[in-house]
Amino acid sequence: MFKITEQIITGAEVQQAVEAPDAGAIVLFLGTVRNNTDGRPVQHLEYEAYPPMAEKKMAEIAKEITNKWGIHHIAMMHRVGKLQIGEVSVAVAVASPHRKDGFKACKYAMNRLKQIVPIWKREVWADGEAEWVKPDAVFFEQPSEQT
Amino acid sequence: MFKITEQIITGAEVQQAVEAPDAGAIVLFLGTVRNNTDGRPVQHLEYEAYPPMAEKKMAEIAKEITNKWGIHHIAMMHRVGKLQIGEVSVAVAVASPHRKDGFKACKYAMNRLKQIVPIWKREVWADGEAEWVKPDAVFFEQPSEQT
Amino acid sequence: MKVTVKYFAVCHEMLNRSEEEMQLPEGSTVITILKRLEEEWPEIAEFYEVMQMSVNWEYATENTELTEGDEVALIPPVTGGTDV
Amino acid sequence: MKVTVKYFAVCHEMLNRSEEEMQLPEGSTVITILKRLEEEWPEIAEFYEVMQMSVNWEYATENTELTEGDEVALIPPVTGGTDV
Repeated sequence: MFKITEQIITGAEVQQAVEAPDAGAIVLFLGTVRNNTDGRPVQHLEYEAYPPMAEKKMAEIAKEITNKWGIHHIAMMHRVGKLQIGEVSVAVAVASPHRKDGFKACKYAMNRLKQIVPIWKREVWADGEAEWVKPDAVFFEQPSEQT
Repeated sequence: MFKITEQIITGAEVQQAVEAPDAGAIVLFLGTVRNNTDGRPVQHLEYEAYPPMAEKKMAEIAKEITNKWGIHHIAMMHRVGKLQIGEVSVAVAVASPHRKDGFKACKYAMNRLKQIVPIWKREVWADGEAEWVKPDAVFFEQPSEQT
Repeated sequence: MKVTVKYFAVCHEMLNRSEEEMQLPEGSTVITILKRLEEEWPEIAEFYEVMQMSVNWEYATENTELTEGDEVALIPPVTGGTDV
Repeated sequence: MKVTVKYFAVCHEMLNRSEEEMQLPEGSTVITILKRLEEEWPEIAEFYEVMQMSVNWEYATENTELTEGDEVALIPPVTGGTDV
């Protein structure tokens, strides 16, 4: 399951999407909206995506994981629209025969998602200001990883 | 939350136990009962624990994690009694400010749980035989890590 | 030929539209679109260094050739997921 | 003095009981219990190498001293969690 959604994301749904009788290890990552960024109070977040391309890129990341670790049960979801503090913005689940690979694969999926999946975050601060978030320096130093 | 339970374990309850407004990364591990062990069909599993000591050791592992990574939101649960295929035997959740530490901490918790928490597994095979599982060789080679 | 061009996030905001159709001469590449946008929004040139383009949901280069009906997008640096 | 001794998993099965009270002489240590069990179940000696003991929910050694009311347990190699 690779999905951009305006609905609330729960850990349970990504978990269910990867459950399999032959895979005894499920590793799940959930990113939630924090009440501050570097100490500055956040009112809420807004995410925008290019849905068809985002879902295509998620599926490509899953394919990379299958090639690297032989893992076949992978789910990725990302929320768009207005998100309140504490809500889940991104969820990744991986079910694998071995837990070590599961941890590696889940971490890898998150790293790649931040590199190549076309989704953008806008921070709306408690003081009313708002801005599209600029990526961290690493992004600019490694543009080749995006293509 | 550090708990030995006879009830069904869900990912949602360990997730809820660690959710915090200052921790934007939740890493969850779920171990489920597979339908086979090394190809031999499993009918069901039975887990026995020494509950007060098991919960004490889980809390000690959490303390180790706090010391290593400054992570404070940790939950560990382990089921006992008879478990059917696909049911969750163990769940670990970690909420942290940084996802890399969250992955490390969750993995560490699972490794330590298998080393020092007094819980035992009995496999009941599809052919009717049953036996208490012996730990793998690594256990015998590193007895000092248990104390 | 006619292509659709999509604008997201900061591009959407600066250009004040989320997509448009463009009529391009045969043989156009991605750079044809970039040049045209530069006339309307000169500052965009500064962003080209960090911005990417896609054609039909796949990352493209300036020299990627376009054909009738293509869906092109300006992809500002992505910041999805979580910052933790 | 009186202590409680608990048996789990394979020990529970071999000794056919999950716990018992033992009356021990003053100055007893964990090894006093192990010796007493060996009389009933000679094969247990082979397991001592891999088995651990606990006193009041904490891993102990053979030389850990016991006092009235202690809860002692034989801890076979633990196999909790998951085998994946």
